[in-house]
Amino acid sequence: MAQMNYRDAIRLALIEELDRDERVFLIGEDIGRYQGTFRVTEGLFDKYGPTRVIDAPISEPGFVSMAVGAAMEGLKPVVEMMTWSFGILAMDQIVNHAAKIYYKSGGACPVPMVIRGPAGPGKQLAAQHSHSLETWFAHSPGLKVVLPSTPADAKGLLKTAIHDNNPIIFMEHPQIYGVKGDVPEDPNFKIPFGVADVKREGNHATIVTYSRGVHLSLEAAKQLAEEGIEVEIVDLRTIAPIDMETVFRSVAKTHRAIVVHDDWRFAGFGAEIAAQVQEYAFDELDAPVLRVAGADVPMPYSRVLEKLAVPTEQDIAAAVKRALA
Amino acid sequence: MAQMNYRDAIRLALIEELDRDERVFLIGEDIGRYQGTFRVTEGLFDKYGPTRVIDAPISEPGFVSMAVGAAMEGLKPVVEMMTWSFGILAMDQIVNHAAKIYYKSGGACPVPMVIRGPAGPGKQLAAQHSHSLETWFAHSPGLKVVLPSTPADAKGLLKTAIHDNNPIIFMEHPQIYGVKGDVPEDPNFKIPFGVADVKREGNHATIVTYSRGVHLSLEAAKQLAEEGIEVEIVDLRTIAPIDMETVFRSVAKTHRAIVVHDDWRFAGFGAEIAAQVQEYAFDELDAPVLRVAGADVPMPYSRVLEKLAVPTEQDIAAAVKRALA
Amino acid sequence: MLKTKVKPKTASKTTSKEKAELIELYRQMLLIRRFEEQCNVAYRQAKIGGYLHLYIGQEAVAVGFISQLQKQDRVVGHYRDHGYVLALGSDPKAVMAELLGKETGLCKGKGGSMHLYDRDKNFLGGYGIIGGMIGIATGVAFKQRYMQEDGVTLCFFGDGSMNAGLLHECFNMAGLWDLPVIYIVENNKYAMGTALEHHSSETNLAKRASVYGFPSKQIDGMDVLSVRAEAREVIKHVREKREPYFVEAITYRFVGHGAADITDPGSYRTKEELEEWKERDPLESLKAILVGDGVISESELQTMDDEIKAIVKEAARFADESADPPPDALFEDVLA
Amino acid sequence: MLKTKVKPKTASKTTSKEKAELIELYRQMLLIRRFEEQCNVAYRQAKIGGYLHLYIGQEAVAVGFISQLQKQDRVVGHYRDHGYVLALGSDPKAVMAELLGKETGLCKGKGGSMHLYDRDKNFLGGYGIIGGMIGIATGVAFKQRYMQEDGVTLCFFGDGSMNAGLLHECFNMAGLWDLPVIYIVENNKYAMGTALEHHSSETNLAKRASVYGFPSKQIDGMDVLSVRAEAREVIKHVREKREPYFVEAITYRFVGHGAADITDPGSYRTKEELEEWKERDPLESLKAILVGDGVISESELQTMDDEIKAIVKEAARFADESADPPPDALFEDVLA
Ligand SMILES: Cc1ncc(C[n+]2csc(CCOP(=O)(O)OP(=O)(O)O)c2C)c(N)n1
Ligand SMILES: Cc1ncc(C[n+]2csc(CCOP(=O)(O)OP(=O)(O)O)c2C)c(N)n1
Ligand SMILES: [Mg+2]
Ligand SMILES: [Mg+2]
Repeated sequence: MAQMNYRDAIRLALIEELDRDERVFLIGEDIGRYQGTFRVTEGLFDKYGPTRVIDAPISEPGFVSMAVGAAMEGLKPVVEMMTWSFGILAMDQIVNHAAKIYYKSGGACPVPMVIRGPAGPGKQLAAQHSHSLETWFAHSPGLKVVLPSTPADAKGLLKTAIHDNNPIIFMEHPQIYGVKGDVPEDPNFKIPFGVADVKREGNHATIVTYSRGVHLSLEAAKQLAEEGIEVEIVDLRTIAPIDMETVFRSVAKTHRAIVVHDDWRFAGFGAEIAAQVQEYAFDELDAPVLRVAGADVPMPYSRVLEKLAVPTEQDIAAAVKRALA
Repeated sequence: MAQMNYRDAIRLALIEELDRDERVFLIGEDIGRYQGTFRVTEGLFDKYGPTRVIDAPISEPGFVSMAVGAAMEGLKPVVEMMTWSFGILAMDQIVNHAAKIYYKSGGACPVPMVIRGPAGPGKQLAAQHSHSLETWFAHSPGLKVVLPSTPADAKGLLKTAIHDNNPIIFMEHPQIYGVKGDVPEDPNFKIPFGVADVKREGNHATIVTYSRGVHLSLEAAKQLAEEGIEVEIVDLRTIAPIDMETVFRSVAKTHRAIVVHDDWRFAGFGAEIAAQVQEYAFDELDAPVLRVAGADVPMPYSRVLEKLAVPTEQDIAAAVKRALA
Repeated sequence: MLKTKVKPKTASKTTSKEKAELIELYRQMLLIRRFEEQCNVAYRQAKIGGYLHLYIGQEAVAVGFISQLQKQDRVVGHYRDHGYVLALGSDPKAVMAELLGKETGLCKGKGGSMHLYDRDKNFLGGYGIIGGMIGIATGVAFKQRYMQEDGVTLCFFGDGSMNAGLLHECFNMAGLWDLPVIYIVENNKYAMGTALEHHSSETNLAKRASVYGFPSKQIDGMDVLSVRAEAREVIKHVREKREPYFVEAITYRFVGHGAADITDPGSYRTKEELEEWKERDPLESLKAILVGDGVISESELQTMDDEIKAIVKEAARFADESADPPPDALFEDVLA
Repeated sequence: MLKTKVKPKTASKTTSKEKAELIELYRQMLLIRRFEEQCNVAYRQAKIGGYLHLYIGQEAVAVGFISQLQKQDRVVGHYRDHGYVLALGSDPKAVMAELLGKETGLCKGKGGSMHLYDRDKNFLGGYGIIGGMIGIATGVAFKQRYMQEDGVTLCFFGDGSMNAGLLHECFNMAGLWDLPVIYIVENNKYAMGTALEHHSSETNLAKRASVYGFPSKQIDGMDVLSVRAEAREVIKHVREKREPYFVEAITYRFVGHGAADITDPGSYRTKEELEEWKERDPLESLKAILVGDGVISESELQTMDDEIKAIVKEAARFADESADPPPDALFEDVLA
């Protein structure tokens, strides 16, 4: 175990995989000489050189689809999306190529690749750079979607992602790169997909969340605990595949559920959780499933407006109380 | 009133608008000399010439963003997406430009444009050409999303779309272009957005749907009626803005709701309906909201597999019975 | 009318090996022609659904190029892809079964006409999205370079793809990183119903592709001997120099854009233009040379045609009699 | 080191109108320089958040081109956009207020540095997505042609945009339909930390853009007089001939890619290279000519600088004292 931040944990996973398998290579904008916009790949260009750590032109569709072709032939590309907002340009390559080639080839051509990078608001990056896109990807069959909240999860899940034989959407959060935690240094440490992690136990209400939402929820839980309300926090970690069993188990105990995410509320991923909980745990529910999510607006630049556009601890605490009322 | 099919009703709306306003122009692949892949624009190139009816190169991002710029300066582009599956290539232009410019310019630059074309499965077009993408667009603020089910709705809603001052996602369905119905010929006939239409009344269960789902549901309703089950069918017509009032009113009467759509089930639009109904009509529900939706797989080519991948009347009837059980 | 200025070359028919090769070129083109004709029939019988794009008229391009490949090479194509797999030696039965959506098909009935795959024959897919195949092929060539192999990758697509942004992005990367990929545009003058001069600001496509730091040239795509000679040179260049190459093959399709096409000829091209190009039928040209030079006789050709018709008929029968995929197949192959 | 070969031209300073114009060019460049310096201060004070890209070093490009526009013309730019609006005459107070996210800002605080808009001054937006501005500008020029107006549209972007597929698609359409758009690439040698030769297979960008059926040229972007002379000619050409034009302005940024950039100089470019380019500072060059030729005196320039500093200070004060947008603003302007 070593203490390190989320950013360094991701880098450690990359280093271990670059060392383990020569077919693993990194590609993305400014990941090399510039050391990465969020410095996740710092030092790797010097260590592995331009063949393994490739500075790409500003051509997201181009280098993503190139990675797809390379993956079909057995390489293991790990693509950095400088931010997932730029992933919007590569939707066709991701959703209509990477995700479908295995199926349309009748199982002949797996596409083992990872696309990773930050997604989410909170840095005043305004309308065009603040997307959380997990809902779009989770909606599209053929992809796995990973959203780690802690350094250890980030490392363990990224390792699993690179070992997986499918296209993996790996979403980091710009606001938690600096968060610290214990991280296993064992290069065999991996966290399986589709296994939620209960980050806090409690009896009164279940919060279902992932990524930054976990940290917000833990904060809210502290406040609530002072008022005698004990929430259980289920960190999904991967939303495709999704571990609904853990959610249902928790709801069977608490009878209340609140979903928390940064992404827009309307037709957001919270709706899927709500729909499943009410469908499969209808009789367990003492109150409707509530959603605490991003406001349905393009992200404003203004600091004060941005704060209003994203979920806060207060919003979560208020929703929990509403569910308990 | 005139009897005409869905395709001709759309064309009629285009003709009326081309005649009314010289700022209206059509652009898309093969809409001119080739007469349109689904023949919606048949004859319009001959009638209006290459300035008003423009054959575009295969450059979806290019001509969509060009239309955005033209719209900002006061033209009224009506873009044809040959199929909405190709709209995936233009997601950035639609979601990160068209939909956000009004907001990020602080209200200075509206973007009045329509993007229309077929979306949905059923023609054995396989994995890359069979998308229903309404969920992605509904999730993205700054867009209005329209999915007409009948010729009259198609005409009335397309007129409203062209008069609107925002970017409009207008999704036709390849399987209903030939469906006939009465269509008002009055050029002032328009149907407002955000007003659902009850296509059938009933007391036992509410089916919430749109586009092809309406026709399937009407078929299912006939079968169910023979067994004494009377369903109410709410055709949303537009999913953004959405008329949840009509849905809640119906559920308050029937106490059961089933959502039907072609799009993938997981994190699909049905989840939003389910989430809202359980949240705002929790005490009205006698059973969970159920979803009848596309299978979560890339669309297979095989005719028999494709049939299994999309909702059928039987699926709907079975879901209604489950809700009533 | 845009027609190539490259003159068809005559063959050197000195050796018996060379004779056999010439006959094989003809045989492959004929197989494609007869196969496509059968597809058209099956489409009219509603056995084939969805979109069906036939390769009739363009056979020389695939056959000429693919004849020069080695086993470490790879091929990627757009949706008009039957010609590629047949030239690569895929089993016509499995191809036809795929077109009928049967479980014995190349892709178990899941891909269909636009999405053939045959890994054993080095075909890494037909793609339905304009531009898509260019990204895939660039990645396949990237792997060849990354692993320091000596293979090359052929990427076939239509003139309509020239306007896809992805092409520009991939050409730049291929040029930047010296990837061993050969981009072959089959310029058949039309993207669906839109003529080249209505979709491309520069109608000389070899010129359009000349600004990415690698060579490009125009060739006659109607003459298989000319294609083969050019292909030999281009493939050798790329295999040795390890850099991309762009080839514009001037060709023409003798059939509608898709089998469902009811506006052709007429709405976007004339019957006269079509007839004029049919005079350059790649099969007829080669046949004239072969027979004229005594490489093969008319009656031997007739025998060949009968054999090929039998192969195609057998493929049709096989496809007809094969089973549909079982219901469980729906949820298989979503994830690896 | 890639440096332009175009030689700076000296000015003809015969008339008092011309003298006033020269002084105005200098004044605008100085306003941009001082404004950007103030932005940097405000960023360090954490008053400006998000991404902040300064125009220091590149002032001659915007000022030279924009000086030649008429009121029916339009401008669209990428995210490094302060220079464009200031050259177009936007109120520095409203610009600074926008950067501080205040309700008195150009976009009510919703856009921020990367997304300035000023319709009254014909600025149709800064865009944060590489390539995005090219589509918008092409559409704006499409409207000018569609309505048969005689305006032209300037579109500014960086060398990194050359690799965006959207550029290729738009250049083709602009060439195909003869749109009156002038694409101006500010080639400052780097896209963030990636040097031109590492991102572009062809480093002569004018050549790269030469295959879409419209003219292209390289100009010296460090010398405002040279830019102005070229701009006059190019704009006249496009206004009259109604066809697109591509201009590669060779320039250099004297500051990091973004104000937060901690790797520059050092990780991707050298201090020496930076210093060498700083010797070609567009302000210093013009100043030398103006003073040398007696167009303006050193002390008049000092007065000008004092005035501009006062304007910038006033803008900073205005921005500081302006109110944040009210909470209700969050849900306003989503739909028109
Ligand atoms: C991105 C995208 N846009 C549109 C289409 C629809 N489409 C299919 S084929 C075609 C024409 C392509 O023409 P070309 O590339 O010249 O190939 P050809 O059919 O002539 O062989 C079009 C527009 C598509 N498949 N993908
Ligand atoms: C589609 C997209 N990809 C990546 C980025 C991130 N990004 C912002 S600026 C930049 C470099 C652009 O360089 P250049 O175009 O040369 O302009 P300069 O900054 O030199 O003015 C990058 C990669 C982006 N904004 N949009
Ligand atoms: Mg073609
Ligand atoms: Mg640059």
